[in-house]
Amino acid sequence: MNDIKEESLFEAPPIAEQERMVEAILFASAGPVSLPDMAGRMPHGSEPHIALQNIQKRYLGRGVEVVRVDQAWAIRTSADLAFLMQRETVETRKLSRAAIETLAIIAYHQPVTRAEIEEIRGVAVSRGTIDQLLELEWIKIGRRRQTPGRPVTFAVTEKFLDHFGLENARDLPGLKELRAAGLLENRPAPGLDVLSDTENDEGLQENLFEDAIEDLEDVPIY
Amino acid sequence: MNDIKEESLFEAPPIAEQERMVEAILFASAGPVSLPDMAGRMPHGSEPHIALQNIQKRYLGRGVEVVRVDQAWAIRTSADLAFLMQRETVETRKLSRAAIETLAIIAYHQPVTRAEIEEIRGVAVSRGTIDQLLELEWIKIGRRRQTPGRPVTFAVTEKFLDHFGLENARDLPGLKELRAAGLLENRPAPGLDVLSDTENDEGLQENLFEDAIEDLEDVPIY
Amino acid sequence: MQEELFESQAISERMVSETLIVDVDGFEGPLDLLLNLSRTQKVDLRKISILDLAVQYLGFIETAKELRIELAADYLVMAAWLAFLKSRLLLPPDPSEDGPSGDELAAHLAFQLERLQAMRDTAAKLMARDRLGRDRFVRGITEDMIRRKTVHYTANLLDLMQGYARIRTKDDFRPFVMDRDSVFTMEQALNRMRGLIGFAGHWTDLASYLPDGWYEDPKKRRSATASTFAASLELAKEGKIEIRQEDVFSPIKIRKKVDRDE
Repeated sequence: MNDIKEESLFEAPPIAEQERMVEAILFASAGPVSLPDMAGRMPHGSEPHIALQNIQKRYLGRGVEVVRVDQAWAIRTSADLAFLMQRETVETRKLSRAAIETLAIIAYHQPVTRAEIEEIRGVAVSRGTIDQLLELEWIKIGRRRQTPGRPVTFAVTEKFLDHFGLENARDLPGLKELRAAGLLENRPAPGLDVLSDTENDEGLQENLFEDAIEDLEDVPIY
Repeated sequence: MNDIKEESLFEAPPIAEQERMVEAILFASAGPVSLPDMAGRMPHGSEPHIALQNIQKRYLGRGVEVVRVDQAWAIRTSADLAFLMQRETVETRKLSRAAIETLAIIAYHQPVTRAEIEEIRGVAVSRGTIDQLLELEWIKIGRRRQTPGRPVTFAVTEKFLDHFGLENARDLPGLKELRAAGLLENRPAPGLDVLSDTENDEGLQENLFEDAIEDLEDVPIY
Repeated sequence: MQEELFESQAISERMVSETLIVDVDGFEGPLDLLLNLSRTQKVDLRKISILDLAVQYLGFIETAKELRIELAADYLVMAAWLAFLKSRLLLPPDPSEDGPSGDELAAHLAFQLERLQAMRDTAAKLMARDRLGRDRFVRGITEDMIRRKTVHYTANLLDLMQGYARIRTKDDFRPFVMDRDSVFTMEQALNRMRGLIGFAGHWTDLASYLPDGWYEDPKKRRSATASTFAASLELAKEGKIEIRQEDVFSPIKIRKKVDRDE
């Protein structure tokens, strides 16, 4: 190797050697390199354009290719292999309890405002929980309630129905059914019964999913 | 190309295609890439070690080389072309004589405690020396020695091997000769048990290049 | 570096023979100094005369003392040890004496010197290798791997119904469960105070006796304050503590009642 270097002071190194040089220069440079730049770095008399052509051919169909960028040259990953440069991981996580409860309330009481959700749950609903459900596209923002402050309401989506295997939200089991299925403690507090069952089953059911019906003219009476 | 990707869900891509992928991965990374890492990025069923062997042959005598660094692989420019690269040369802070000696002692005696380094050099090792080597990421803190005081040990890193162009710690220049001459032994001073405790001796010999030995057993040599 | 300082043997030889230009700063400890002195012997380190070396070292230290150069302690420790070694090597071995022989000690020192020299040689070899960033180069244009993480959240109809049922039954339970989360009973307060009162030699604010975690929530604080106060009255009645309030609404303070007060 040393011989070549010393000889090169007088005559250009063999073209195979020049190819090696161009290869190394293109590999190690932080940006594209122009031909004059290459020539300036290579021994006197070198012809980087010929070496470059050879290298370009050599890399044809390989995992990387020699590409022209403006007036300069660079080695780049072949476009079809770009997928190797990203890693996609999929993780399955159980929805948090807060999110499940919020979703359930929206499903049973839609269209429902955030304040109403909080009243039913008895705790504040974090912005993150709502965002998460929106992101999952299981809930959507419905129209605003015609009450002071005009709060937005939430309702479930088609995607929600798909995911939970429901034809429509009316298919959700009512409180009576939940109780019959043993999912509700069979010890209703006095007074609560009226509120939850009767209203839910009739008054609420009527207005329920009004958004889905897109009955925009009708202002619900709440 | 798309066909190949889709098929790959069911069977590994042809070896020529795998070669392209390994090539692209190695070109894209500045640091060495391990086989499991490659396999993780390539389609299921790929065998990067075979592809790698082919690629290594393909680049033999070229301007860049495929080199092994411990359990990982990287592409580096050929050392004989260094004269082309003045521009890329990174000026490393000149290491002090103490740092160089300490580095060599850690490399040849690893895992080694600070007390052992001091025993060999006959002088205290300053905090700054160790810090400098740690900062360069040429040495790392290994596990503690199971002797009184449970001192930490030091060992060299993959980055050290990469920097000095070593496949693994067994390739250190003159290692065999030094070992044969008994110069890597931690020989206790006669009658001076306090200075170099005999317990150290046992632990050291046992742990010496244990990693390298493990490698030998577990991993095929490519 | 040291190599340059002692490039040729001639220089180091002169150093020793010409009553020495003592420069301890140039050496990295006594072992380094010994290694440099050993170069004057022009022999393989394995065949070195430790006795000669000890004499040279002691001579060096002697000169340094004459020149009133302050020597680090480890140089003097080494000098003392070499003086001891010298006597062992010169005198015929005493069979009644325990411990390693002079030859054993000398052999070990020779080993240490050889080992240090070996490490220096390999260090030089190591640094002379084709190094990354100087002789071999990494890829200039790198492509970082982009990591994209997709999280799938799952929930089924049962989760949903159970969730809803949980909310609806939460209220149902209220009348049946005594909610005592925020109540700190007087028994609890009394137990706590009895444990702590032994340490209260000085007047201390009663509020500082509230248990940890009962400050933030107003409900809890109220309950804890009331029970702690009641407990303090109880303790005062028992004659265990004294209690005082300097002014209306000012902090109530208590302290242990000491015998001499009675």
